[in-house]
Amino acid sequence: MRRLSAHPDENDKGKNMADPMKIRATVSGDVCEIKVLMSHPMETGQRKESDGKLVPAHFIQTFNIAVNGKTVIDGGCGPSVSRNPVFAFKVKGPKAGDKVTVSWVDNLGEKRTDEATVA
Amino acid sequence: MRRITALCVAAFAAASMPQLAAAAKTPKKAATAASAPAPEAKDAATADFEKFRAILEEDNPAELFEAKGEDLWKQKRGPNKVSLEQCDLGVGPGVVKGAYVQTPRYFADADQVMDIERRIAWCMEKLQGFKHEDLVKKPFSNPNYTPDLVSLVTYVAAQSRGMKVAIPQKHPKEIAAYKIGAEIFKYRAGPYDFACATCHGEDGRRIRMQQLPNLASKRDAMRAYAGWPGYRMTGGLMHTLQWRMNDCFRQQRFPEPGYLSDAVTDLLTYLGVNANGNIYKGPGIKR
Amino acid sequence: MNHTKTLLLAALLLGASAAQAGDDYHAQAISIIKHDFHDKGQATMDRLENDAVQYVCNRYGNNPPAALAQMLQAEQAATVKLPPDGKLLGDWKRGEKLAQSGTGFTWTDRPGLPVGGNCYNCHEISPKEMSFGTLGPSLRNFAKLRGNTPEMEKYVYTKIYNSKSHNLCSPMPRFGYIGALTEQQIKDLVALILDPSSPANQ
Amino acid sequence: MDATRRTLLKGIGSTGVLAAAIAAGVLRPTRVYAAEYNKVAFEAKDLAGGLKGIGAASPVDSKDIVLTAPEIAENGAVVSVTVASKIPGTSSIAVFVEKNPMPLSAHFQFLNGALPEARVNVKMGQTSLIKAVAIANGKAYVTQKEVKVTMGGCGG
Repeated sequence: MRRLSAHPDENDKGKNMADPMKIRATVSGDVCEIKVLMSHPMETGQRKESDGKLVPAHFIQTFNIAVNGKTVIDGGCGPSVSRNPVFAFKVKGPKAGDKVTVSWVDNLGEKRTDEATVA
Repeated sequence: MRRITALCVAAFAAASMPQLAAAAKTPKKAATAASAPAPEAKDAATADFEKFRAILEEDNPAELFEAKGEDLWKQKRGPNKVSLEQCDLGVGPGVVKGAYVQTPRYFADADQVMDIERRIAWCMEKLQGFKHEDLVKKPFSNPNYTPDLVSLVTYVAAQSRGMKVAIPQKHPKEIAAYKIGAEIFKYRAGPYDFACATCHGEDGRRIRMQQLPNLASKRDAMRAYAGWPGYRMTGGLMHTLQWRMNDCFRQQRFPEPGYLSDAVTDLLTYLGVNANGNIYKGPGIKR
Repeated sequence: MNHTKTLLLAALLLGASAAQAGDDYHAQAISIIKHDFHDKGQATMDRLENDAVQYVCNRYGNNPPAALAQMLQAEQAATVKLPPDGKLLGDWKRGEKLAQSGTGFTWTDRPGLPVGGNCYNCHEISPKEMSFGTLGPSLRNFAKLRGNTPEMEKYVYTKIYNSKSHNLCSPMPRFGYIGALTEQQIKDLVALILDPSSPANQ
Repeated sequence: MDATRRTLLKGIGSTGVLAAAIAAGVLRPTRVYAAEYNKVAFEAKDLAGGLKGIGAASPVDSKDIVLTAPEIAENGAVVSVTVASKIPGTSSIAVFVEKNPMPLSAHFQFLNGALPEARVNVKMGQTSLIKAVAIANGKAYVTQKEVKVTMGGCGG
């Protein structure tokens, strides 16, 4: 994980994107709602900078959600998923204390994995 | 010719001649235009927006910035390698809870009224040793960059979730900030003759589909105060009220207000005090 | 009014009004703005200076005494340059495009590029455009409701050219007077509002 | 590994060998899927190509897919879409924005107790139909809703 820099300007230029995800997993009855917020620019490759230059595509392509190591969701994304994506799912079975692991891979090969505990 | 008229006008403006006083008693309503304004009843589109507001708020990426801000607040940073945990945001050194809803306020150590962003910057300078020039160089979020101050403000604001807005009006400088803010709010100038009040001085108006809060009224001032700092869907960027004021002046076709300047703090005091008494729900999501 | 007399009166009364306590915060606000703002792009500091209309509207909270308003409105009306060919109706299709655009004059707009009419920001016009503002009156069916006589054409042209000629403290910009829109562009907007074939009148 | 999963992988195109490896127990399916991006489907320039790419070439209209999206998007950059399938055996759900340059936005596969329901925010360049596709027991179903995208703000 990239540390936040000491100098306020150092984290410029698009390198500060792989910030931690925010994962929330809450059980009600026998269903667990899993919500994931990912920090990612999701650049389509069609947006232009103010100088007219195209910003290259940069987006999450696949992600995986597992509960106690067992995959519950396999996801694929195109560049049209909104910037800083949000996903919400429902899974039957998980209990408080179970471990939820989310990982994503983007088109440039960058990856990130975060964990949370079911509440 | 123009010059003469301006002086002539000044004469009228200052005059207390009886005929003018009489004329002033039967004022023409300023907004009276060619015909009656379009009905401002809540239209279907607005109702539909509101239906989806709850989901958008539930899924608000502002949480990502809140988490980042918390990290920044607690880390030892800057040339002095200290955290911000001794920063006094007006409710005691290190106290974050409730600080957002009680600023702008007067700070004796700075002998100034400061809004939250200005105060956090002040702490970054005085406690952590950051240089002022570096803090104000690139103050606003862009697609490649979120200033640390933006994340910090988001974190601090989130710690006032569910609390009542209670911006003090005790110190003479707090009172002056409010009154000057009110005047800046009304000041018309620029090529389009716009003031803040041109768009934000009446209830129930819209620009395009966008509802315009009337910042002079209690209920609407809260609508404007609420949801900032906000995650803006346009561009997907986190912004603070400092940015909101800046971009309003851009749209107003004014020159640029200084970041963390008195002018902006005064406006934020006006807005914030008008929202006093309402419950703040934390960082929001904006169009 | 005799100019010399006016100047004298002005000087006297200005001196007197400066002492008024109520103006204190207003004066402070102006000096703070002038201190705290700076040039950016085409948005330069001279924009903060008031002309006569702005001065009076600021001074009277947009409710100037009638006599003063009338005097200044007449002066504003005198700035309106009607097209020499006498034709006020342009092409509503071009007008519709212009009405949609809200660009121009901000510090992020490149100077010299065409400026938008900004119309839909504040007005309902064509029923096909549902995203319209309500800061100004609805202009839908304007010609149907108010006719499209040559007098009405002139009224609409004048209103767009210099809104302050009808209502001194109108919130609407003075598009022709400040050089934002050209004669042809204003004609196109007049057509959008008055041409019977314009969607605004369908 | 069940039949549904095989169908889905077949749709991906270049995964024949991988699918065989999974069937033979050499690779764990989740790892394969997570690493494998369905390029054909996501890069398809039209709806038909995208549908084909996920193995849903001619989906049948179904009222058992509940698609929740706004009538008018407050901002086309963030349009909240929720899809829930009541079709028994639903193994995956995909979201398409018909008029986007690449219509397929997202495709979710539900495993190990995940209910066939998903919420995602998508970008829309203009007013368009949103299509939600559910795949159940190798068959594809679809429902749709139009979402209007309007100009907002001061336009400057």
